[in-house]
Amino acid sequence: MSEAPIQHPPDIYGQVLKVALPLLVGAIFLIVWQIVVTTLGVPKFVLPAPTLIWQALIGNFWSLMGSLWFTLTVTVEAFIAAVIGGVALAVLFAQSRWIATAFFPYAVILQVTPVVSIAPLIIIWVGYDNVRLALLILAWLVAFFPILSNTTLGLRSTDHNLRNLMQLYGASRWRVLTEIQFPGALPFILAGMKISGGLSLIGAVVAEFVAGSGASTGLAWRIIEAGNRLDIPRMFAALGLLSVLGILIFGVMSLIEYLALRHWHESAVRREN
Amino acid sequence: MSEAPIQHPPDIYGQVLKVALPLLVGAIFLIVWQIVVTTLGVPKFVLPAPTLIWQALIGNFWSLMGSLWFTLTVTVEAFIAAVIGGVALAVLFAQSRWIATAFFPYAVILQVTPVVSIAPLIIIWVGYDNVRLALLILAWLVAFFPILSNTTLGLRSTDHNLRNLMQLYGASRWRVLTEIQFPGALPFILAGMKISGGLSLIGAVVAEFVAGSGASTGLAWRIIEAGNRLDIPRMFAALGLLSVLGILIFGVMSLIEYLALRHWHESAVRREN
Amino acid sequence: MQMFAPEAASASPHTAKPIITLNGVTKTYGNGTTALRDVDLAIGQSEFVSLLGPSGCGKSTLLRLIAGLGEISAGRIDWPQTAHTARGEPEHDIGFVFQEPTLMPWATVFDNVYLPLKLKRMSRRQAAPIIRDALTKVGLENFGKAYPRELSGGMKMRVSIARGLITRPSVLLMDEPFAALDEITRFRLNDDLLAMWAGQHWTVIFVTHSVYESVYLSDRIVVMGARPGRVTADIRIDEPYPRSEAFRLSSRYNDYCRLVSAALHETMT
Amino acid sequence: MQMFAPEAASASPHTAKPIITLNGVTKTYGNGTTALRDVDLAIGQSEFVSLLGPSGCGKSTLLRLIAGLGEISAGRIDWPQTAHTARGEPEHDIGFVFQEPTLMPWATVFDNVYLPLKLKRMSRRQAAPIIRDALTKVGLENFGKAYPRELSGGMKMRVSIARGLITRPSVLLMDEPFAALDEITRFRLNDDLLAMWAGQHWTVIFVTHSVYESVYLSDRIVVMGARPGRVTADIRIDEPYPRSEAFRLSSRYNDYCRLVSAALHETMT
Amino acid sequence: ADTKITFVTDWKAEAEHGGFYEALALGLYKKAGLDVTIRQGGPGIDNMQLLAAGAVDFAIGSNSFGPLNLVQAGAHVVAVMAASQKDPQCLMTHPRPDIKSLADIKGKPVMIAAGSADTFFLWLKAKYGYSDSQIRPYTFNMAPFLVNKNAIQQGYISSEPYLVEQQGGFKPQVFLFADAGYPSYASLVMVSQTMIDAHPDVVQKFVDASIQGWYDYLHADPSPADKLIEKDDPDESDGVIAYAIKTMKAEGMIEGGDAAKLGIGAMTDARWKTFFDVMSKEGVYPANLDYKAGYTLRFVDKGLALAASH
Ligand SMILES: Nc1ncnc2c1ncn2[C@@H]1O[C@H](COP(=O)(O)OP(=O)(O)OP(=O)(O)O)[C@@H](O)[C@H]1O
Ligand SMILES: Nc1ncnc2c1ncn2[C@@H]1O[C@H](COP(=O)(O)OP(=O)(O)OP(=O)(O)O)[C@@H](O)[C@H]1O
Ligand SMILES: [Mg+2]
Ligand SMILES: [Mg+2]
Repeated sequence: MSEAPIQHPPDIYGQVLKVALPLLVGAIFLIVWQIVVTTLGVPKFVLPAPTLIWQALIGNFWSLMGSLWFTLTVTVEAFIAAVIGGVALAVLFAQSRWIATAFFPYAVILQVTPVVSIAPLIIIWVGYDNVRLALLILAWLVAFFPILSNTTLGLRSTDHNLRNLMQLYGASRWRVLTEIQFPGALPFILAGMKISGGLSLIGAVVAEFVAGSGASTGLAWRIIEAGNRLDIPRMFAALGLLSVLGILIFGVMSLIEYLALRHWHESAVRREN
Repeated sequence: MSEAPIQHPPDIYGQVLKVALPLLVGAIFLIVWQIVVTTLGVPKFVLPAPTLIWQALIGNFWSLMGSLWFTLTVTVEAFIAAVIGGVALAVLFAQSRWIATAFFPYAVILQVTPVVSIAPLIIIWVGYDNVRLALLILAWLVAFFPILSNTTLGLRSTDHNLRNLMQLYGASRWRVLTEIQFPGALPFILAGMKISGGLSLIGAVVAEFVAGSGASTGLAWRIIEAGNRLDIPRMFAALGLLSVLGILIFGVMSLIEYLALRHWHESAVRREN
Repeated sequence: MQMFAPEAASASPHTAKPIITLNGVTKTYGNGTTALRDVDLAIGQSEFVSLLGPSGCGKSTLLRLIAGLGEISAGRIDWPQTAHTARGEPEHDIGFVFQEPTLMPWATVFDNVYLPLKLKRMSRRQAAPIIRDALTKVGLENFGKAYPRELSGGMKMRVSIARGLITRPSVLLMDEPFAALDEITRFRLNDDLLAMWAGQHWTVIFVTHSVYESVYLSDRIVVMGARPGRVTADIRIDEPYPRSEAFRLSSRYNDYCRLVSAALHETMT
Repeated sequence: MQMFAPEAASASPHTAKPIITLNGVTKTYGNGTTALRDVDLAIGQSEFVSLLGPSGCGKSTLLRLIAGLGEISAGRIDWPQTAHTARGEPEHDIGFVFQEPTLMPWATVFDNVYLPLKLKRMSRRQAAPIIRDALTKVGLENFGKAYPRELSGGMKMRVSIARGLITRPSVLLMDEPFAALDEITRFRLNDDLLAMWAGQHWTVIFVTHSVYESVYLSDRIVVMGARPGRVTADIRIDEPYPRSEAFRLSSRYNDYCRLVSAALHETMT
Repeated sequence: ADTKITFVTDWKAEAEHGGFYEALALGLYKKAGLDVTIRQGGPGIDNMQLLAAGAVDFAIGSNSFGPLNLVQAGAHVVAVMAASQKDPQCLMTHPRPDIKSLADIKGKPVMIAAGSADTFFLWLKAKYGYSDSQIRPYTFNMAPFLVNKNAIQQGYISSEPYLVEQQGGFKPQVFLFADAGYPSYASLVMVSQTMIDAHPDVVQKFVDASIQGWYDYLHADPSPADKLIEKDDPDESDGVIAYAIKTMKAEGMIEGGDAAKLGIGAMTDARWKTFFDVMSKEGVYPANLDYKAGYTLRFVDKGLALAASH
């Protein structure tokens, strides 16, 4: 029984197409948009043409980039906090059905409470000089639930034979968690993170809408400002940057998912029969 | 080989506890809240005592109920639309990796575009007398992504041997979908629905915040209004109703999940070894 | 009792009217493992062929390729007698019992067995007696309402067998179907299978690790060698059907078994 | 060659120094299936016990209960010689090869086999030669980097066997470990297992459907009857170890096989 | 048949819209041959965008920025009447000795709503040297203001001070921008240029009836309007409305300033120029902006319904 060693070649061709194809669709979409807007003469207050948006983007490039950076940092921090918080809570809930039963409804309350109405409380609580912290908390609130929910399901879905095996080896809860439950729950956790990535971004933006001030100058601020001035092309430029950021985050999450699951999970494995 | 027929007894005791336990925790929580607020003398416009909130609830019962009903209907409609839209899109994406690759980024754009900034566009688009439709669209936008994302993962995770089996039987795509992929994806879809249930609610509320006019009088309006008037107990009464609604939706989703999965999925089955 | 060199296999006078022919079939998986190399084989109409070989030699791979699951890296597989559908796909009526039970965990035993009939648009009511019959044959008449997770390993496999046979396919591919069963049940199912095969003119390709079982059941035994898998021996069991316990006790049976064992031994050293 | 009535089992003079005793063990699953009823059994220290019985009779259930997996509905299982941990749990050192491979799909073959050692806090570097050794024993020395989905059914089972043996547990429970393997590999692993058992004074409980295998391996065969599962025969194989191919060819071997077959037949009718 | 007009306000029904409701309630529009429907605004109704997009023809603009923003954006919408001469926007503080005027607030944290940083705050920057680093978030909830004795926040003179007295139990210091010369109008009636070009008579009738409505609301019985307001927004209590009317009268918001001579709704070129000069100096608008395209005096300043007392 001798054999060439096992090797796992990457699928570079597929990876390139994964980027090129949506770009192509995007280009077609923009062209159609441009044509429709110009031929129908849609007023730019309703829907500005892509060329106008592009001009606005170039014209305000650096201020928009600064705002993008601000929003990005809040997003990333909120996302990391959401992942840590969601997974930690899910781990706690997975330890006992009773804890989960007793406290899950409260996680739901956190999810369904509109940030706009608890923003004042949080501002009082962190002090109104700590706007950034307030934004982080609010964005976290928006983003953490999908991770909690999906991770809980994932941890509960552990192959029960593998759990038995761990029990036989006298493994501690912690080891069961790290060796079996966590890797097994990975597809679920990553799916949750894919959802939460976008929600962190939207959370950072909404938080800035409801609790932002002149000191915080993220994309939300640009959108409000442009909206107030009825500079709709600039607003769309900011929205476009937001979309690009969202797709970027999604792309990164998809890549992580692919790397983590490609060797074993049905959803990522390239099947040969 | 004769045997007592297979029977599947329900676990009533566990079901009762599932309701009683969080209620108990809730009661303790409220009592602690009451004591803290009264002993520390927290002003009622910062954090009103539960008794005050209760009075506000009773005092404004019918107007709050009317708002609750309004928000509930928008939520339910948006949720149903999100489930249908999310699953349908996921099914489309599952038909071909290329379609998924090309269009998934655009689903992400829909997710990360802040409703507040496209609210005016949608109002213009649906005609500004159709505020309710605008609310629906906005709430849908908030809610559909988790279902899309989870369902896509679920459909891709189908046991590949079962797919082979279907192929052998010459089953059509549609039958593969309904007989194998869909039931297999159910745990993922239901997890997505659990997330989206809450998001539909928050979406309905946020939509009302950003696109509501005098004609829409859901809970969001009560919250804004009470907030503006600094009638914080009333605001908390509205928030409380929102939480109750959220928990209710979550409870219903959990029940559906339990009923659908209890016989077979690791996450719901009561293991006997 | 004859033994053919593998390259003579397709030319064998016994392999009349081939229903499936494999020519130079090679299968290399994406990770570089060559599971099959240059396999030539012709399966005759209504033959009962057993496939024997060391674990990991490519038996399952071969069976899957024959069924049209997965792509062939080189060579070709033909079904010379089979009509093609409008879409150009061969229109054969294959039953496959996978090596693993491959049940739908969300469906009851009844529904799992019902699946192939459902796909043929047979109503539940029409199907019920057929399914009950099949379940009784595999000793699971009381487990129609059970879910797969409530079954023992052998019981799951029996459900899979019942499902594989329920459509009475003209070509039956079975991958170690009886490995998880006790001897008594196994013998009974062996006989049932033989009876069905004889009655319906099926073509059966049957993977097993049991030399005894292969000799008892088949009129031809193909022995495969380890990776990369290839055919190393092709042994005809020239014994009349129906076969019975008497054959099992005969010395010819023992001779055959020894012959096959020897071929197997040879292939592994 | 002796045959005990089941009720005499625990009183048998041969079952000296029991390491595990079962008294009136009954197991009823939540759906109403009684898998075991009133099972009395005593497993002696260093015994090699084979468990035979029809598919679905409760062999796997019994093994799991002995291992402490799942709750007993009635009766009790004791480990009279075993120390207890501070938390009151018996501190035995069990190896278990499940009926299904039960591998971690996200881990390579190497990492799957490493798991038990990792849990004992052995470093990867320390473990590597041990694991390589174990993989070579089951013929998978080239597959350390493969993932379970890239293996054949029998290969997966061999990984599971390697994992079960790697800690050299003092009590080894094996549930049809060799069912998916070809005869040659099976025989080799049979001999390996016997050698390890003899060298280390293990206690082995071994579920199999092969009468031949059980006679070759064990010094005691327990036959179980169908649902609700109970012990119907307890047969001692009074043959010296080490056993070899010579024993397989002896007439005593055949006599034992016939005896066990008969006991199995009886239990099923 | 009567000309159908939909008139969108800038918030839910409140006393600040009283004159329009009065005109509707008393049938003044009807008498002028107009079939007016008043639509309440709300948090999500952006009148400027609705006007710019041509989705509505008549709407209220909250301040003088609206028309100029529209001009800058290239939309053809014109302010035809300023219902309120004074913007009710103000800053509030707790009673404290160190702040006696808006100038004293320079350098201190101020809670400002997201949308306000590029409206009146620009004027505060220009006039008093405030800076962006002073801005703290205001979410239309006054709890943070009430609990923090050092807090300063924005407000509407006709509503927030009232709530502070009611809920906080103290009388805040109020600094009305208008008193310090803030040149913005408020409650501007804005109409699309196409409407003005096609039906100037309709616009004139609407303005005239609205002026009469305002006069009646302040000098006759306000209850017909109040009933409509309470019907549209049941939460609007009598106390709030009464306080608002009192404030509007006391501050001369509707009838003070130019309106005292020119009649309710008055606008002047001078006032618009002042506003534009301040804001263009701040860099809000380019100096060459044709700000005059944002308003017209054609329909007002006719001395209509001047109070007998004046
Ligand atoms: N999906 C796969 N990816 C990569 N290699 C595979 C895959 N499936 C099987 N193989 C390899 O192909 C070879 C043949 O596998 P196959 O399953 O056909 O063996 P088999 O003869 O059925 O063995 P067994 O008797 O153990 O079931 C093995 O070496 C295996 O490692
Ligand atoms: N989780 C479960 N829930 C309900 N019934 C079960 C469960 N597991 C096993 N059973 C039932 O218990 C009985 C014994 O099962 P067990 O797996 O112990 O059989 P076995 O002797 O190992 O059979 P095999 O040889 O087929 O593996 C069977 O009738 C089975 O249906
Ligand atoms: Mg195989
Ligand atoms: Mg078993």
